[in-house]
Amino acid sequence: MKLELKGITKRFPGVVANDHVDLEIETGEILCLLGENGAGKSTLMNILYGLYSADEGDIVIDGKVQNFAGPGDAIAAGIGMVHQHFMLVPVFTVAENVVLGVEPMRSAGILDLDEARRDVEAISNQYNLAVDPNAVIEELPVGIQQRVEIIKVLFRDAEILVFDEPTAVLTPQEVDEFFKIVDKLKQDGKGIIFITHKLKEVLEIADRIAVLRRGAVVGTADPATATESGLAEMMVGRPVDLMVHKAPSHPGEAVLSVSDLTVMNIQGRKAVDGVSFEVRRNEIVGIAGVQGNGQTELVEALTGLREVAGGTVLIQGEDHTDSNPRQIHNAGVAHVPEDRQRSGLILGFTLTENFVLDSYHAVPFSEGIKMDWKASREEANRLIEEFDVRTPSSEIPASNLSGGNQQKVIVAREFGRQVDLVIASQPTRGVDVGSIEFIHERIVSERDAGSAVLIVSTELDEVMALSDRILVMFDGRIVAEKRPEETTNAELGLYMAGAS
Amino acid sequence: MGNVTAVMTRPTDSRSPAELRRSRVLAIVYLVLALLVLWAFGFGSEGSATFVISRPGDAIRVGDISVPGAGLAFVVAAVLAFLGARQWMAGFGSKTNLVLAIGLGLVALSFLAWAADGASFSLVGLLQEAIKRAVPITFGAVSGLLCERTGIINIGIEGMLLGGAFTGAIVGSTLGATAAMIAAALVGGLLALLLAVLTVKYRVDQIIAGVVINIFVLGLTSFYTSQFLVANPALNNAPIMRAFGIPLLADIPLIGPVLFDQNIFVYAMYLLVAITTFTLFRTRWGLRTRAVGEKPRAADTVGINVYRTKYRNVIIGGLVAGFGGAYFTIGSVGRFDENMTAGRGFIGLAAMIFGRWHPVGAVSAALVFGLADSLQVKLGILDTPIPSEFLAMAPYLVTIVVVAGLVGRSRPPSDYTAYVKE
Amino acid sequence: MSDVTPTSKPDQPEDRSSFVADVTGVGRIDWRSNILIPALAILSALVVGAIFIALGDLDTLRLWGSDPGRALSETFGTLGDAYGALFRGALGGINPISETLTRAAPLILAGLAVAVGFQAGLFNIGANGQMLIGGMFALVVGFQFDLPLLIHIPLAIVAAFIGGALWGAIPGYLRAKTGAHEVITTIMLNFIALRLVDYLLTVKFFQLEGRNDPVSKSVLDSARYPKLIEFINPRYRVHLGIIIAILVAVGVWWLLYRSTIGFEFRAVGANPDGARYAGMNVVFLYVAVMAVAGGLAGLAGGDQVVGTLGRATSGFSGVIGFDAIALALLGRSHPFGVVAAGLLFGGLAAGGQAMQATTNVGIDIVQVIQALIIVFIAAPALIKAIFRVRAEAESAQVSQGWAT
Amino acid sequence: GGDDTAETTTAEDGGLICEVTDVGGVDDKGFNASAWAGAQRAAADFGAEAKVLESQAETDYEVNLNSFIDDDCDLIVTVGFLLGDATQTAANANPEESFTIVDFAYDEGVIENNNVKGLVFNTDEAAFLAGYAAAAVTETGVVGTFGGINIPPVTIFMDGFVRGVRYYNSEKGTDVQVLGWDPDTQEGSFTNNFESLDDGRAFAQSLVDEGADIVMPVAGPVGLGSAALASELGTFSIVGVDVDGFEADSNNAGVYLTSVLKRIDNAVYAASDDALNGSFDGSLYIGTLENEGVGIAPFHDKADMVSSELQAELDQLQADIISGAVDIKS
Ligand SMILES: Nc1ncnc2c1ncn2[C@@H]1O[C@H](COP(=O)(O)OP(=O)(O)OP(=O)(O)O)[C@@H](O)[C@H]1O
Ligand SMILES: Nc1ncnc2c1ncn2[C@@H]1O[C@H](COP(=O)(O)OP(=O)(O)OP(=O)(O)O)[C@@H](O)[C@H]1O
Ligand SMILES: [Mg+2]
Ligand SMILES: [Mg+2]
Repeated sequence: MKLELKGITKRFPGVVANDHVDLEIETGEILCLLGENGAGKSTLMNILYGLYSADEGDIVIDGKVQNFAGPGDAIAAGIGMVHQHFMLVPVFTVAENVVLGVEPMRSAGILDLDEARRDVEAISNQYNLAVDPNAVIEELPVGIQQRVEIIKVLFRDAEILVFDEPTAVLTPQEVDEFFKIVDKLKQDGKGIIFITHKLKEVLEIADRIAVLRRGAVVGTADPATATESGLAEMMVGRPVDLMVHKAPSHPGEAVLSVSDLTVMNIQGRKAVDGVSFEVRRNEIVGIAGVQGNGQTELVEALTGLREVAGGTVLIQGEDHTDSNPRQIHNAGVAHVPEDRQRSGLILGFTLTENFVLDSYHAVPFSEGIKMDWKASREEANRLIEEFDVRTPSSEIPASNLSGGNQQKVIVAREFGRQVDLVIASQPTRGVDVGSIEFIHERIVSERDAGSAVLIVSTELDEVMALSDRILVMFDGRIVAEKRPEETTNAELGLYMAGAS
Repeated sequence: MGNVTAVMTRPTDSRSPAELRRSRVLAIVYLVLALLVLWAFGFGSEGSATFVISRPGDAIRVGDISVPGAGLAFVVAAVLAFLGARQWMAGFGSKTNLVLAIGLGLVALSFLAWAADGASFSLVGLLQEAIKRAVPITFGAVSGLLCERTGIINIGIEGMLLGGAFTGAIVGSTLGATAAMIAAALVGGLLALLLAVLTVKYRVDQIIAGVVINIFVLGLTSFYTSQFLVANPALNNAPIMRAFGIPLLADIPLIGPVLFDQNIFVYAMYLLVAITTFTLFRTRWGLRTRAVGEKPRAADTVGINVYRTKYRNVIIGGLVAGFGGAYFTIGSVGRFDENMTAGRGFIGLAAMIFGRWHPVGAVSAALVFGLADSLQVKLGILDTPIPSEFLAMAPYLVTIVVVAGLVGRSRPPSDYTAYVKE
Repeated sequence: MSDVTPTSKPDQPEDRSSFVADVTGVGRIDWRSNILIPALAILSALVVGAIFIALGDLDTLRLWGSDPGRALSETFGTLGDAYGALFRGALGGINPISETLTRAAPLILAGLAVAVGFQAGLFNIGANGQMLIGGMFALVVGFQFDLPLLIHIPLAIVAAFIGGALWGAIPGYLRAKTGAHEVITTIMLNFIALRLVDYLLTVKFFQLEGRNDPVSKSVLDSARYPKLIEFINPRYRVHLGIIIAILVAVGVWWLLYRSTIGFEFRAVGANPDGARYAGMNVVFLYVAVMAVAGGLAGLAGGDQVVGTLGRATSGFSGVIGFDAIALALLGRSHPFGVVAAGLLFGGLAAGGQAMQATTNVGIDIVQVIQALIIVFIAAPALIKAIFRVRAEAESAQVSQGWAT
Repeated sequence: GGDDTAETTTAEDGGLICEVTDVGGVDDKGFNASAWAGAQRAAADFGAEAKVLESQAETDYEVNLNSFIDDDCDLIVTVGFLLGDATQTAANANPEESFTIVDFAYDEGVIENNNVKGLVFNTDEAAFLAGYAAAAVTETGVVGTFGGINIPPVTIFMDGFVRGVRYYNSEKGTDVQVLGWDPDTQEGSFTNNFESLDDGRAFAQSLVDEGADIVMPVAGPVGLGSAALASELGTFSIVGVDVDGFEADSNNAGVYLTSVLKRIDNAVYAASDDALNGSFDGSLYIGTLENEGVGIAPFHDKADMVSSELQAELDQLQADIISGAVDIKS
């Protein structure tokens, strides 16, 4: 089967997301699609999958022009897609999610879930995708959820499979595992379109590479000859420094001391189990781990968002166990939260309002209960300038910014004042290489200015590049402490997977 | 009880601080209730209360139950004290809510025995009435959950009930009861279509759309009542659906008359709950409906038509509410009066949330309200020293206590933001 | 609105409070969405309302079969009379304007009570109950103390606020502490307040001396809101209440957009997780928001008791607390929007009264017209489609589902 | 009302009778409707016009009254104690205008110009008779009553009814029980509204469950719900209030044992007559058995339940009440 996209154009209000894109793929090959944030990769794939309709251009399969009214048509034409944000119903079981839309039936409208379970088992045996068909999605780790997505696509007999940033959330071992699956799919004659921001992976797996910028294809590359920096430049349009430059650290006294900390998760189970560590002045400590091993709860406990069940937290020697977020803020702590849209920002508020979100109660932004919007706006404009936030004004809602710029707003707010301790969760999640470079620089300069920095990230590369010291978390405990220069991604990956 | 013993043998208390706090609060509640029962009902009763559990004319007659109020109060107080102590020390784990419900039930029983001290009253009548009063609330709640399961909030239940009631009266008076039920359902469906168009097509805020439906229907039915019905009483004289016993089942003592000697709306309520429970959780329609509610984009990506699903379900919800509204006229009194639903739709909404968006939960919640309501009616004719205004508050107080105390945080099954397709 | 078109990504939550942006003092006012669309919405509502009025006139409807010409002229005659009376009753002279303002005052105050809730993500259906309790507080101050006017009136106002605030704080507290949804608890508290007032009116302390009727003692003159233009004609009822309502609206605006507390209210409404992250005390805020909302509704109750009526009777709040929901929606939860909507609804109420007095059209039609206005304003796409207006008006999103 | 709309009854310029209803509205099947019937009848008989304004809320009373004062009505009829204050104010401000108010009596000297005629009714006298009759015909030995709201105009019916039953018991040595009202504690069974017909059904059902076979609902249209239940079950009878239920509720005419009549219509008619014919005065009118302002309705379809002895006893009792030989207040 041969799939061609011809002259695809898609406009959103104010943006041309795809600009006359031509692309083709055949079964039995892996095409990698690269591009900075907002380049239009997901949009293009959504058009291919029938979710969006193109303003111009054609989708051609084996010479026939297709007319997709919705994903149903695309599925029927043999196209499957694993979305950047998983399209699973969290409260449904694996089997229910897999069969949704093409349900096996006993009789007139009555579901046959036994049949569904057998189908899931059959596919997971065939491709080594072990999952429990009865498990409820929201209780599964992301790695497994991704397997469910793949099973979903295979269950619909797709010939061409689209993967939108599938490796963003996986451990190195899971990535290896995933690449084996992809390879097997290719051997079985499936065509694969693979989107990622990780250039190393591209060179490892692609048969062909296409690069998008500002909605248009700016070039193709051959993985045999391409280099990481070459690809990065093609994506961003300027040379990018992929290395983090930092001087060796000279840690001072402990700013954060955590001892024997225990925290429960929402279900009331122990998420953090007797953890102890310190973060010192002029030091970056990175916490590595697969999502869901207690990092979220740890950070929430440290920043006053979650109740502590046992142990103590000292900040600059003062007891801040179970302090509230305000008290911790006032103790000189900056917090870049894990989920910027859920807690870091108030999307409907203007940038000014977001810039003073956690300091509005103090001079100069307010006096008594009277807000000083003038002072706030000045602060906002200062931060926009200093942190290069791309926005037409400080008075537009934060929801109007791109994800990378939203992240910059948070970083600017938190790093924009004098602090002693920085706690940053996933500081560069979903941010393109250009912005990553910038945020990493700022983190290092915070350290050099004398702050203690705690980074929590599921990106091993990021942890390796930034940290002076790395802690690996698994199942609520710290299972390893390493210095980056004395370990490797592979070794950390083993710890992250539970080996000790 | 297995896990309770397991908990008790553990050396340290495994309850989280939050759980522990809740446990302590509950324990204190139990103890306070125990004292209250002892003091108010234990020392306040002299004779016995007689609960009548069969009606004149029943095929199988069962003797009345006579309960000494004071004795019962002492027993209940002792049980409550025990529950309180147990709650304080170990908690009841996953059975906490169940135990609390039982505890409150015992308090209610003791209260009844005290209120009916030295008199008799009909338990059958009480329960039968409780079921009737639950009917419109259940229809409202199920209508609400059908909409909400596909991601549309239906605040307009009250209006749909009222529209159904009005239509039921007029069509019933002119074309008869069957036509009235159909027409009432259709009017509900029509109003739901309006809700769907406004929220899905024009993306009007869902609560605005619902509030509009309520105001609109209240205004329109009142306007046409004074404009037509007052002048033409013949248009407002609908037949009433009478109660009929289901053979055999109706002869079972207590249960028979309470559950199986009712009118068609009550039986329709049983069917509604059974059918919606089955279809929501066992059929393709249900799976797709819930998928659209929980995560519309996921449903869209597997080829389910999100908009069509929303339209269909909201309209079905409207049909249910419209039919339920006919209860007020042809199911009860045969005539329409302005604003005769008197807030039942909102209570249906409460029942839906309280019942956690599940048909069985909804009907249970409606029954709790129905029971409180029917108890209030009953207590007025027993000589209690409580002023009638306070008795009339009982159903609402019970709802608040139950929602705040028993249910806690309930998570809606839906993503209510307007779904936008490019 | 802003110059940048919102680009809501599919995987981002909808921006539900875009209208907040233009009131923090920045951005230009788009006359199309703020004036033209509402005006066209009112026009459309009147046209559709006319159809319902025509359908309610049985005699003329019968005439269509036999003499369509006369039927047409009669229909237009009826409509002309009805709408003419409506308009004259609302604006046609000093007394109509006085009536409109009298009726607008409690509507504005109760509308603010609902709007403040919306701004903080809480759906306050309980304005009616809060009005009743606030009114009773004002009543007691009004008949129990004998004070000079300049002390007595402010004291009654404060009492009304406190009464409503106490009643409003209950659902706030329950929501924050137990998660009990405020939609349920406020509805239930409405019923409870209604019964409570019924009961209190049977208690001697409240009852008018020498009578057993459920009518309260009258408020002393020193606590009654003075009438504003009584000197022209003692019948002109408009009193201090409307001035209080407008001042309160300005105060609420200041509170919401110029104070730290308002910033917290709006933050917790737009994103409770974000508010918690920012160090705000969400539990306290829920209680505070509902207390303020309840207090505002209490002022509306006070307006009835020490303003318009001078006493309390069973259910004296009428349906103002429910109209308030519509008002808050219509005013897009903005204090000044609520004032405008309150004046509109006050006019409709006064005009409706005049319409029933002079024509055969029942007053209930006013409610239908109100509902239609809200539909058309809430769905600007509809208006844009009908009249082919270009405007950047977006449909208002004020609520956020049941998210707990 | 029987006319096409309840708005106006037109005539030449023979005068104008105007009614302001309370929040119940003109079609409340209760005192607003009854007063309106009287006003319409008077207008028809004397070639005058009748007009009504409905009050939606408390705040409308003043406006409606003012609107009628501008219309130069010959008589303004206001209905219910809620209008007491507003009527007083209007009357004192407009000494030339004549008013009459239903169910309300002013204290001496309150009305400065003596231009308001209060119309009140000793309904307990008639209810006493109804109670006596109910006690005589009950087969279960239990009768019941319930009210709308616990207020004097409602409970006066219930007082009379219960005392009538008690009188029967003391005369005949029987033990007929009355459920739903205790005249001594002034507590009992109330729907707390005058709207929900479904409540009327439920409250009657509840009384029937406890054995009552005669029920007197004193709750305006709510009682229609009780009558609907009575006609469905066929096991109990209704005692109507205000107007003759047999005539007013033709759908369920057969269930009415009798009704406690409160002839608001007659009183309003008489006041209108006076006003139109120049003999209006502001004296208080008290409807009694004696002046036929109150009474009980014929037994109609239920006449076979009433023996001729009972009828004779009732006639005697009526005479004794009028003469004061029987004290209905104990
Ligand atoms: N539904 C939408 N409405 C408006 N604009 C949109 C919509 N979806 C995408 N866009 C815009 O189109 C452009 C392309 O977005 P797209 O999601 O395709 O980028 P991407 O290449 O997948 O980026 P990323 O690497 O962040 O996933 C962006 O500017 C985005 O803001
Ligand atoms: N998120 C929160 N959770 C619980 N309590 C809080 C929270 N925020 C503040 N408080 C408590 O409320 C009280 C007042 O807080 P407030 O915000 O006025 O203090 P503050 O702003 O930190 O003071 P300042 O900045 O002037 O030093 C304090 O006792 C604080 O502990
Ligand atoms: Mg993308
Ligand atoms: Mg992205």
